[in-house]
Amino acid sequence: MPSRQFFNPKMTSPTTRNAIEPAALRPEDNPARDYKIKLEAFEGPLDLLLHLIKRHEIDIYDIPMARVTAEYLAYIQTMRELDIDLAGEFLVMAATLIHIKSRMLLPVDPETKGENGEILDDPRADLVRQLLEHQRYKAAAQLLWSKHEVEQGVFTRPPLDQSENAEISATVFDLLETFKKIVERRRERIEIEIAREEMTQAQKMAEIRTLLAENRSVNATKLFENARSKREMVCIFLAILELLKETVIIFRQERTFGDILIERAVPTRGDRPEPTEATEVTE
Amino acid sequence: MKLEELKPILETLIYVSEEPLTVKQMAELLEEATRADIEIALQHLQLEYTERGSGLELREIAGGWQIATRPEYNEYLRRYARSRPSARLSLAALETLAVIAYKQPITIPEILEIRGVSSSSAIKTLLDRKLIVPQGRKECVGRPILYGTSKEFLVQFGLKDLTALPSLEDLEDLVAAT
Amino acid sequence: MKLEELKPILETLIYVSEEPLTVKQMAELLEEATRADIEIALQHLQLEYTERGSGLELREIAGGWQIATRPEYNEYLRRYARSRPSARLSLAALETLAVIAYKQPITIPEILEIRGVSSSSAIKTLLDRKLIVPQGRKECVGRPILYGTSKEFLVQFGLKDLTALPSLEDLEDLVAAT
Repeated sequence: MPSRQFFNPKMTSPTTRNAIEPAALRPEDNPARDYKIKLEAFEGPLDLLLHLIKRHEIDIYDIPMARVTAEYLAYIQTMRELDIDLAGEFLVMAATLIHIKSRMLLPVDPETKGENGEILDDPRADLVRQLLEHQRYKAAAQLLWSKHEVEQGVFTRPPLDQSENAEISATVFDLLETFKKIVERRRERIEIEIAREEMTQAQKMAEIRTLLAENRSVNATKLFENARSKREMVCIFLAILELLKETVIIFRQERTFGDILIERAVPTRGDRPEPTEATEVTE
Repeated sequence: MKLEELKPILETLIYVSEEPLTVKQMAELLEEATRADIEIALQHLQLEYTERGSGLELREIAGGWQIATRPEYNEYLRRYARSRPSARLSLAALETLAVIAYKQPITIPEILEIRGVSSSSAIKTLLDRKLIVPQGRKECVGRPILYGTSKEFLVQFGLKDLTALPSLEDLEDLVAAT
Repeated sequence: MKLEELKPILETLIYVSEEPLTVKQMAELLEEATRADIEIALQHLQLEYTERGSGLELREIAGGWQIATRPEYNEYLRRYARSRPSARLSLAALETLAVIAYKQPITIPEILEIRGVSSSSAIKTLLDRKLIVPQGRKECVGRPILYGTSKEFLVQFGLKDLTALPSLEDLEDLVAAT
């Protein structure tokens, strides 16, 4: 950016500023509602600034900081009053504007003046560069939009092969997304399995209690033999262990290597089990 | 509507149509033209395709009109079909490839465990397409083969090396700020 | 191979190809023809399409060749094809795309810096629509992903290649004119 495009910031001297600010604080007599409609259209702080600059036909290379800052702050204030969610970027820009404005009030260091008296390190330089760049990309977006519109009217041959087993043209992000989905699916699957197993173990405990309420003893081997799956066997095993722990049942073996029988535990005096749900069933 | 105006319109309509387009359909789309107009325009258009020695032809088929390649060029079409690059994958293959890419080196049982479904045919596809390669064996029961992605995988997905694969954090970075 | 033989062959190949076909691909399919032969034949063919006032055109897009309808016939086509479901891009997405198109490869923090607002959701949209693709990582702290425009971007915006975009200086004039 050639520095000669920046001018001496005299026009923002305190006297000039005072003349402008009161007006700027109430930029228009429009009711607050008008702001809302406009404000929502601003993509960000740069957009809002560009709007202010255009509306007042300000020379972008010589922005009157006091006036623009005041207007910018007035907009922000209105946004707040209207409870519009204010992106953090708007506040950052407000701080930047105030900072630039205050720097411009400082006397200019003669060292930083060029041959023709122009300011070499104009505090606005960065902002102007940003605004210009933003403007260019807005134009580029406009251009892309119109190209896209034209392309919407261009049609090509429909796919000849519309088979069911359509293949996907994949990118690395598809790989990542797919992987993420698989991991989530797996987590859900495991949770379901755990839930199912817990339910089954509880069911098996209830079944054994019912059997013992009806019979004096139950043949453990038979219980396992009747299991329909490995998982069910595991559940029965866990159920028996749990009932043993709760001393609801005892094991009895009539002879070595004989079948193991499950019987109700008879609570002995002084060694009475906790009054659990299980004891209620056995009694 | 004049013949010269009608011809290009009919040509585009037939071109974009998935099924042979009937004269009746064309007449409905173009209130400005009669069925007779359309018939004549189609005859002209068909003749033009033939006369300019195009590789394509306008032909009447199954009661409708369509643009198709001339049979005499089938040999070249076969060549084309054989040459098709293949970064295109079925969903099963894509899923399996994703698991291998992120968990390599990995065995088939481990892939099964993660995907929850058998992946053998997908693995075959991926091996055929040279997207994955065996990378030795795992020192455990059965010594199953370990698979990893190939150089071809990097080429097809435009990756410099495996560290260029986007990570779950990269994805979160994207979502986080929104 | 003679020009007159080559033209219809190229026409059929381009017709059957689902994606714009590059001269390189054509040359690989036709050992009988040099790349220069192919280039010349394509120029002739393109001119023929224009001269006979076809509703179709042979055009160069995304680095390849494609047969497509001419934009001026979109009215009739929209009636028939009920226009492709074209979810329009938001202004934020378009602006982000513009920054990426001109500054690629570029990282998310750099985009934020230029646009002055967070662009993550726009980037997510662009990735979903496959208009941009990751292009490796920047060798700096955090090794952030670099993004660039995709082939699909060129296709959807009717661009031959990235040089078909007007320069930023030309854009300056565009701004001045508005």
